Amino acid sequence: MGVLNTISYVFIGIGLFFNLVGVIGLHRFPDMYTRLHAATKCTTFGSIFIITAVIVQSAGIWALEGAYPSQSVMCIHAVLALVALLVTNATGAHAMARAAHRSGEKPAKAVVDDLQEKEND
Amino acid sequence: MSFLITATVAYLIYLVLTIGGSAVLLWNRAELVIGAVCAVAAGALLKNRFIGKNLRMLNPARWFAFLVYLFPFFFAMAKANIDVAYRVITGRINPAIVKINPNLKNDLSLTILANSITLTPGTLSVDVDEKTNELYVHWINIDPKVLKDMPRDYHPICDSFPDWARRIAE
Amino acid sequence: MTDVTALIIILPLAMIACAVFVAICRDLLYAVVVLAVMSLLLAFQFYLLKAPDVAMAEAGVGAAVTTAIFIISIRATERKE
Amino acid sequence: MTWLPVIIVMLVCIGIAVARVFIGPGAPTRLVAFDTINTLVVTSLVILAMMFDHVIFVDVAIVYALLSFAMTLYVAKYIQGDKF
Repeated sequence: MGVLNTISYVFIGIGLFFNLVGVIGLHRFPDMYTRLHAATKCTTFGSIFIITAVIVQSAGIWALEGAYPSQSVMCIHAVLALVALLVTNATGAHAMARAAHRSGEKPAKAVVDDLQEKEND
Repeated sequence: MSFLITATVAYLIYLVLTIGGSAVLLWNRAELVIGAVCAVAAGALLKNRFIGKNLRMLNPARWFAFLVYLFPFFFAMAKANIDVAYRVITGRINPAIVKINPNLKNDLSLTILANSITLTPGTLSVDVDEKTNELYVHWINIDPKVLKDMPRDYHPICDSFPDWARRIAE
Repeated sequence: MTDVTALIIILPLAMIACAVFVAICRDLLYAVVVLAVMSLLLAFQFYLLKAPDVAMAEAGVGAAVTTAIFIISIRATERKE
Repeated sequence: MTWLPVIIVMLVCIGIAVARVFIGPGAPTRLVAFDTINTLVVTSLVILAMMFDHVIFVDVAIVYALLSFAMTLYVAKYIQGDKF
């Protein structure tokens, strides 16, 4: 169990760091698109590591003690929750960005904006 | 045929969700029967929505390519996240929205590419032109070399992801 | 499991702040978004009190159905109060 | 293995994001902050399921991850000005 606990602690440390960075980036960046970068990407990456730590713990208990159905079910359902989180986050970020651009929100400090040029034509 | 595929996929998802319901076997009998009824109902209702005309995703080589694709994808994702964390801490940003043309013809491959771009290197797919299959990408730190010619080079944004998407879904 | 008692005390404070914001906000779209946050924290509170079935019902009703009905009605009427 | 400090740090993250929901200018920023809160809460639910050692709690996380997505899409389509 010692090795598994160490792996879990390392994963949890990485995940909490990225979650904190994502939430702080929500306050540091100037406009909506860059906030979307920080929030969506960093929290998704942190959530991957934290849920992986849960999977490692439950799979370790399942493998070591054996014949313990609740931990096996928890392992499989945590994987499903991770897959649902990844798919919905990517699609939701795309939908939010498109809605913001069509409602007329300009990207701050932008060097070039091809989509605006296309809409002006 | 499309009814059969939809019902099978729905039944597989149901089986994964209800695993371990019984202590003796993996599933007990009532769950199997109810799942079969629900899967037939879902297949009858959604057979025209779930799958299109072509059946090329039934090829297991494409699924194997998708599993192999996860590894370079995860490395690019880790690199991008460290980069974004660096930009959050220092505050150095240089954003832009650029248009790229990845030469994909299929809806599924374009979806895979757009989701990959959203989850990786400081880039975020904002909009798609449905006639020409061009993507509009918001980039947090633009490379000045890309700005020279008008059909933008997509290699700095997404390395070889269009090739992988073409291999998986076309 | 007495450790989570502090969380059970802290979470309602955030919910009260959300409710006050919903009451005084003049723009109804912002009020709907903050109301969704409040129902999300309420589901989390049910979860901490170990009632997962109630939390599941609250998540379904509070996050999906209520917001959809409010957005459709805002669309049919005015956005500003 | 103790999970309580992890939950406390996650709640601090949720509190910072709730502050952005209150002060953020415009509807899209609030929507982004709300989506961040969704992700953090789903992660917290999985951690709490491991902490309480009840399997049914993970199902709430799956249901929530799929339902909050519907709410995000509704508000996004309203901001965009589409018919639905």
